[in-house]
Amino acid sequence: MLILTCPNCGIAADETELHADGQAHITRHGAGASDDDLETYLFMRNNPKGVHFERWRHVYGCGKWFHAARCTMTLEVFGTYPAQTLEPPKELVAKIKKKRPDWEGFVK
Amino acid sequence: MKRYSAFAIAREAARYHTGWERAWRSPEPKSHYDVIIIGAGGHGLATAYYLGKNYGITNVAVIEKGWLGGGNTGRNTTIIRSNYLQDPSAAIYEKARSLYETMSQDLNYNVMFSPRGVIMLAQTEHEIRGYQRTAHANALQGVKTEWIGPERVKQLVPIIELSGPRYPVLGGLWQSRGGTARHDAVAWGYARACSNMGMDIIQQCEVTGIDKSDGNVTGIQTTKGAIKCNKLGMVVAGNSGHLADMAGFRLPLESVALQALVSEPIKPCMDVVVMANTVHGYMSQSDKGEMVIGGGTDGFNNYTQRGSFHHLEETVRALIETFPMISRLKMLRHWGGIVDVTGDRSPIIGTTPLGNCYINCGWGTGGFKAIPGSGWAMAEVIATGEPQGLAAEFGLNRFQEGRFIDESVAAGVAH
Amino acid sequence: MSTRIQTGGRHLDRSKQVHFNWAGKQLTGYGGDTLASALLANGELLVGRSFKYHRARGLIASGAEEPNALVGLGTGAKFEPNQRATTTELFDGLVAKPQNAWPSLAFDVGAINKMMSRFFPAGFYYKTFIHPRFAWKHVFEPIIRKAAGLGAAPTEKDVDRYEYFYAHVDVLIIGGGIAGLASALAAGQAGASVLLVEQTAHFGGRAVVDGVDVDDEEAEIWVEQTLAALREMPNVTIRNRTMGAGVYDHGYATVYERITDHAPNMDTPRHRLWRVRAGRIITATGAIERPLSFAGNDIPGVMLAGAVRDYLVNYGTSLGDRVVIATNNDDAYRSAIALVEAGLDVPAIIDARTTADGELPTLAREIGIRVETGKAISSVKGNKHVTGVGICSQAGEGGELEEIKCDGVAMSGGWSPVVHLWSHCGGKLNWDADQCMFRPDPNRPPLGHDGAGFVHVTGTANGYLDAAGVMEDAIKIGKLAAKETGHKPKATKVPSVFSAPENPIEPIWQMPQGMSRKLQMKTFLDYQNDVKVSDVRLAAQEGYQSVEHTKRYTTLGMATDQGKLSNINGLAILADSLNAEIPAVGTTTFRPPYQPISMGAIAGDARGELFKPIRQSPMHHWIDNNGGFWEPVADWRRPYCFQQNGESVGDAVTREILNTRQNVGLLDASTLGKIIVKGPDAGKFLDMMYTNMMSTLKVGRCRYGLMCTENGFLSDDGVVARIDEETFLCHTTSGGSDRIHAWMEEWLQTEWWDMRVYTANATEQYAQIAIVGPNARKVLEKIGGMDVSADALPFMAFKDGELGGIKARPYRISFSGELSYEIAVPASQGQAFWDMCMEAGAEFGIQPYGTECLHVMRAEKGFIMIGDETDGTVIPQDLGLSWAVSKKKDDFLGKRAQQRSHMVDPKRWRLVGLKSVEPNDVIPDGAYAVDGTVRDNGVKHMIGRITSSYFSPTLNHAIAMGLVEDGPERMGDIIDFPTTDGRVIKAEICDPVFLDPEGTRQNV
Amino acid sequence: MSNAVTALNGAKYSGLIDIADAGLMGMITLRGDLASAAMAKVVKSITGAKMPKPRGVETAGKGSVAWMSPDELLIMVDYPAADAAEAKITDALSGQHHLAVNVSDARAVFDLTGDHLRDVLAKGSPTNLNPDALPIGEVRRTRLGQLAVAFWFTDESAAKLVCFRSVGDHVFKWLANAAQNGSSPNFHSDMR
Ligand SMILES: Cc1cc2nc3c(=O)[nH]c(=O)nc-3n(C[C@H](O)[C@H](O)[C@H](O)COP(=O)(O)OP(=O)(O)OC[C@H]3O[C@@H](n4cnc5c(N)ncnc54)[C@H](O)[C@@H]3O)c2cc1C
Ligand SMILES: NC(=O)c1ccc[n+]([C@@H]2O[C@H](COP(=O)([O-])OP(=O)(O)OC[C@H]3O[C@@H](n4cnc5c(N)ncnc54)[C@H](O)[C@@H]3O)[C@@H](O)[C@H]2O)c1
Ligand SMILES: Cc1cc2nc3c(=O)[nH]c(=O)nc-3n(C[C@H](O)[C@H](O)[C@H](O)COP(=O)(O)O)c2cc1C
Ligand SMILES: [Zn+2]
Repeated sequence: MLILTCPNCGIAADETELHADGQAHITRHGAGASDDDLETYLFMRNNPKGVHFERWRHVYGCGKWFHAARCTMTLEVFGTYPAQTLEPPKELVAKIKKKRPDWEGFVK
Repeated sequence: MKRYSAFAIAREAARYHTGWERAWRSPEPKSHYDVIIIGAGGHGLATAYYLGKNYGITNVAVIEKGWLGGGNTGRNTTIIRSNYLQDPSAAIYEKARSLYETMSQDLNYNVMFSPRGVIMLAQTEHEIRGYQRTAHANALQGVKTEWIGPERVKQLVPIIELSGPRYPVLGGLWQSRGGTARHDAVAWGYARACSNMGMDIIQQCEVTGIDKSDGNVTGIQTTKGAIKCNKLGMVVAGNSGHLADMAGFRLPLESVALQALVSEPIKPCMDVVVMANTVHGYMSQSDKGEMVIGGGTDGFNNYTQRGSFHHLEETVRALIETFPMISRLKMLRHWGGIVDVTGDRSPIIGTTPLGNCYINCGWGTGGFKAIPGSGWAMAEVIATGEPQGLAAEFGLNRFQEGRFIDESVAAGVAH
Repeated sequence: MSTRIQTGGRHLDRSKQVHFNWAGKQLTGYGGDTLASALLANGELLVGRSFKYHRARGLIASGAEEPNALVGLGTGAKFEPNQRATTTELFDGLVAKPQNAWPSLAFDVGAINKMMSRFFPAGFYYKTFIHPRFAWKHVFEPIIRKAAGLGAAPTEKDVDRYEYFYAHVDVLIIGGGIAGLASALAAGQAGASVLLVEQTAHFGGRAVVDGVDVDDEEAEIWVEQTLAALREMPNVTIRNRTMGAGVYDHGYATVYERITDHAPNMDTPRHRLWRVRAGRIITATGAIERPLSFAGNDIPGVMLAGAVRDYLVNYGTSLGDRVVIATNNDDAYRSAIALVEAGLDVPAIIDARTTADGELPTLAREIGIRVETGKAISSVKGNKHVTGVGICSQAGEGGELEEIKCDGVAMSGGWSPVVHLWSHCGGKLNWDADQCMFRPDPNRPPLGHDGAGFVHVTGTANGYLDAAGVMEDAIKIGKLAAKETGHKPKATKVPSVFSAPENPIEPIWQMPQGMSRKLQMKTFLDYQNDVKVSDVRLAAQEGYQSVEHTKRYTTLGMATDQGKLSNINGLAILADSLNAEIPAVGTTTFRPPYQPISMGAIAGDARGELFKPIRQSPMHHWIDNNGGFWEPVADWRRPYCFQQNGESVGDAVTREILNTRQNVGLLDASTLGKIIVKGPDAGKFLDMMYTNMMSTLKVGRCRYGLMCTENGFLSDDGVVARIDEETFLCHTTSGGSDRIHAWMEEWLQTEWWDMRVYTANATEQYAQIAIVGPNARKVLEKIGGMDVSADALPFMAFKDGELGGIKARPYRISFSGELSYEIAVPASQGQAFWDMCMEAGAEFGIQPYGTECLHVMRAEKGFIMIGDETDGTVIPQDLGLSWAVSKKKDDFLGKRAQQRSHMVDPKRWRLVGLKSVEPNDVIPDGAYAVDGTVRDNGVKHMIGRITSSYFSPTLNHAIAMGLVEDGPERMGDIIDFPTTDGRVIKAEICDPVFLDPEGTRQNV
Repeated sequence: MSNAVTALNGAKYSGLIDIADAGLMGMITLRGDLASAAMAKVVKSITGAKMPKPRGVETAGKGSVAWMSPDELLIMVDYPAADAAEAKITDALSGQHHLAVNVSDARAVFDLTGDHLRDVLAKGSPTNLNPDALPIGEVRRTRLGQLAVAFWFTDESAAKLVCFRSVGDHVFKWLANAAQNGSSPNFHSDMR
């Protein structure tokens, strides 16, 4: 039963107030995209054992989307940040690196 | 291998059962095998079994990071049915179901396949239409199913409440030869048969790397050292993404927790398996008497084999509405498994970007019932090197082509 | 024989007699009894039958760990199977009956299994019942099922209430023994908010039974004082009869409060399942005593030594007059001493250790008890109750040295910390070889959301067996938890605690050491599931060596007590069989709940009316009162039709269709989604959301639009109206409003956050009422207030104004092919407007109509319906809707996906109309068309399927829509639809627009 | 507007707490740049209240305003005043990107009073209802049972609760069930 702090409204929200929606920072490939890019966009997922960046919506709260960095093995939450960004904030990446020295770093 | 029988038990009883031999050997890995299968779940073991049985390939190792059958095969709600909508699904699940019918005899191990019948309840007009569609398709596919009305449902399941205030039971899709089997026994029976064919089942041995050369696999790295092979099959369910990562490719799937629970055992009160998909609950009663209950998946990636409690609430809530008498039963235990869910929620069986590496995954929430069919199909793919037969439509390429095998379309779910 | 004695009984209120019924007998106990203590006091030693062999079983324990004493409690709608007598408080009128025995507990037919037990070792069923094939299902399985199963299934609907409660605290403390109390005090004094829960009715745990002294007084006094102090603290909440059930990720815990189980007539919820979010959880859950593994250790009268003491001290009840003690540790001597002090006889203490010279053994000898060291129990005499024990040397193979007459055996194999809750969420254990126990490894705790450990264990649960150690540890842990949750612990004095010192335990995993397989077959590990030492050894021998395999092969620890007594003993035997160390074998996984919890509590209040919310339109009650036949549509209820005096549903639908086509009909369309999209980029945004062009829509006009997923599949449709230059109102399907609104927000927030667009879901702001039929305009003209003529309000336009004095926005849109207005009015005035329409329409033949009439009318016009013609795999092109898919736009959601090879495959099935050759033959929904060929695998080749099918009263003909291979190119062909009852229905492929293809009816 | 009715139609229940239909209330969803001066000004002129801080509710003579999300406010005025208020906002903010929608009819509003308020709400909402986590004057958008609601305390034993109109009936029944006498968990009410 996760608890995630919504960066938009500041509430530490219960998992049941949130909606999870998979991997974050996926590049949209629309009209004109190659078959490979389209397939990657729609289906291919990192699914890591370990650090994962993912999308959440505070659906029973402020209604806003945000991103979370979470470990899929321990469920530790490294941080949450607004969804309006193409990659995770630098400080967060540094913080994770410190906690998980073996982590390869953020890959899209 | 000594055969199991009532006579053998009587003989052993006389000497207080001191004479039974091991069900399977626990060998150390050899340096090379013709085929290595990663994952000693039902699918991996069945693949090995049919490699031996159908193709005579027995220089095979099945590598298991924990104890065999301890993945999802050891933690599922054991529902077996084949009334799937889409042709490729109906074909492989029906093959599996028919193999379950004779599995105890084939393996000389009682897997307790119990074709007690499965009802999928229709609780909305939409569901009625979906199931009628499936019934029509099944009739043409040669899968025996039947649409039944509420009275018949009540006859089959006397404890059901037909007129729930929210979702009355409007009928159901009934597969009389669906049912359950003893999940652990399926893994154990295959393991015993594989071991008996001379295959090595290596437990407590985790695969940590895949050795490659020129786009082919040469062997694997494990916690018990390096092992070489001519062909590699990956059959690791929830860990597929992780293994693919080691091998250097990505898969169109995500790993999430799916949960189940059992009640305390009670005397028999429900003879068939009931699935209520509108309200997300399914239930059967095991031979020991527990009500075995399955629920929904979590929305987030997770490898902990623990799920979130609120899914159990939802499931139990729904089932109490459907079976009011369970309100005063108690939950004995609940647990989770990590299931691999693909983009269209159907499995993947076939080739990979690596030449001699084959994959079988994506069974998600519903692959127990498929074990023998999947093993059969996967063995064919590995033996021939071609995605063909039952596996033909389940290749990875379907995602790029947009050729989905989507079972959710007719009010269907995968369990 | 067990009986009530004159003295003792801390929990008893001897002034209050309580009457209850056991197995049809009227018995009497005292206030404060548990069902178990009352049965014991009444000499009812035999309380159950085991699962597999139906062996006669007696009470073994006094608390949650009891495996045998499971009863059927209550009657009728309050009947509950498998209730533990030891955790059931006695109340007046309690009715309980034994389980798993037929015809009676004393004489059980199933007990025949016991005679045959040699043929039923672990896993025997995997090896037999294989032939003949059908026999498993028809012969063997039914027999096994009948024999298994414990309690009877309830038959009635539960009449009790249940509820949830969410609580946020700094520190949750589970267990109200001295450890829990001391931790609570320390954390509470530091200012942390604390919730302390104890599963039983009483606080104090073992220390008060064991004669521990705190600050030179009986522990009980300290317990009372501490409770009083805690009750004074506003930041501390205390609950008894409340069990820590499960520990989950991120500090979440389920806590099970049994509010009325001890007083079932209270008018409050029966159980309350707390969902606690705690900064830290402290488990102070004590320890559970282990049985000893000797032959006959399951015969009624064999009991845990600690339980013997509990019954004596807490309930003034003796197990028997002559109780032999069997032990491998000093603690059991406390029971011996307590029995003698109560005036009972202890013929001998059989201590398997070679020496026993600690303080307690010395005291025992001093008061005249015979102590035998290096000895073991070789057998237990008696059948339905103990009559004596045989003694042998522990080091040998079981040759009997002596028989000692007795009527009870108190055994102790040492204590296992209750580490369940620590382990639920991943806490790891270490094997403490000195104390023979698994104890929590503080370096590997369960990790919380911040990556730090969030569970602490304290007291005996943390491996401290001596009371002084418990107290010190508990205060330390209480302070630590407070500190970790941001509080400043105060310096406090640790009370001085005294309990008799103890010498070390010795690991004794079977008694005697060299017992034969034959004796092993009489030596029980898991009482409820009848798992014996021989079974575990057999599992090891057959290769089921992983502790998890052993568990599943033998069912060890899988009963309703989850192996609280048996798991450690079992894995020690397994380790021995494998020649492995105990820690190498490890434990099985601990899973919630700690003890079984009611399904009712898990479901909470969401039952009956509250099961799931039903969304109601503003006209809901009117519809309900006027013959509305409800159907669930997403979370709404919509009327399928309105039944008039006794007519059938089918007749009602026909009447509604004909009336609407001939006169005028009224439809509640309020459930349609209405989403407002506004901003300078609104047009651009909607051009991405819809397949067609929305930016070119003129103010005041409407356009039908399609939405697809990124996979190209049609997901919703609806009419879009342009309110002003920057504002659009998008209609969605009834089921789609929340989904589509969320979908729009998702794109705006997570992909195109640079677009200046705001959305709002205004679905429920409006009641939307459709007036449909040739007389529609007349009705509105009569209501008056706005010019609704064809010129003023042409087809596909809308207008703001007033109708009948109510602010209204009529849209000239039609889903039926008739002259039609959909009128949006404020929801609060929806009913008023509806009434106005009914009144004004009376002279024009107005009648309300439901969803089925709507469906048939739209099918007559060939309009698609999301969910009928679409199923998540259909693209607009399949449905002949290419006209609504813009070719001019660079991009829209789903565009690229629609270009994939499978999507442009000319063999995709496409929409056509289908007219049954036989006019009355309605093709069943979902039927597939075949061309007569059969594929290699025997499957009949399918070439299409029905998506909607109705009998059209307007055309007096069965009509259908369907997707057919090459369909649009095969107009006029007749194709076959086999039905599941073996018939074949023939239908002609035709245009899907069956009625008024020119649109003359709607465009007037 | 004499024929306007609320979804709750005057429903009342009395138990651990008193539950009452709060009647018709004018409500406007206002989205836009909450930092803009024009926004603060028009909010003030309509409600008399100042711009709320995140999660805050401000009340003054003419009405209230609640912070709903970083770009959304809920303006509360008398029911008959809502249309005019909406028009006024639209007018005042005409130059800047915003959205103002009258949602008065889309909601059901409850008045809740009584000492067991926090205990009753905590039967259905996973949010932290401790007074330090949810003080008077802060709005919480959360889940109650299976539904989205928003509530805020106006004093320690009084709160307003807003939900969608179509589920007003369900929320009422849920609250009445949770507020049955004798069923207080006494967590918030007794201990604090
Ligand atoms: C709660 C639950 C209920 C379910 N209910 C049903 C149902 O009713 N009916 C139904 O048909 N299906 C059901 N399923 C799905 C079904 O259990 C699975 O689809 C099926 O068991 C998958 O079998 P498998 O052999 O592919 O995977 P598994 O049994 O999971 O086997 C994979 C094995 O691979 C091993 N492995 C992983 N990584 C490595 C590595 N690096 N090295 C070595 N070994 C590795 C794992 O340890 C594991 O033993 C359910 C699943 C769950 C979790
Ligand atoms: N010398 C020995 O061999 C020995 C062995 C065991 C205990 N003891 C003595 O027992 C005392 C132990 O004190 P303690 O406080 O650590 O343990 P305790 O056993 O006295 O108290 C634990 C309490 O936790 C409760 N509990 C257990 N699981 C629970 C759950 N899931 N939810 C709610 N309540 C739960 C129990 O009902 C009990 O009241 C000390 O005096 C110690 O010396 C001694
Ligand atoms: C069909 C089925 C029936 C089960 N019945 C029981 C049972 O009667 N008692 C029990 O303790 N566990 C039962 N379990 C649960 C297992 O103990 C175990 O929790 C599950 O296999 C997952 O493994 P894990 O908990 O060790 O991770 C059952 C599991 C399944 C799949
Ligand atoms: Zn938020």
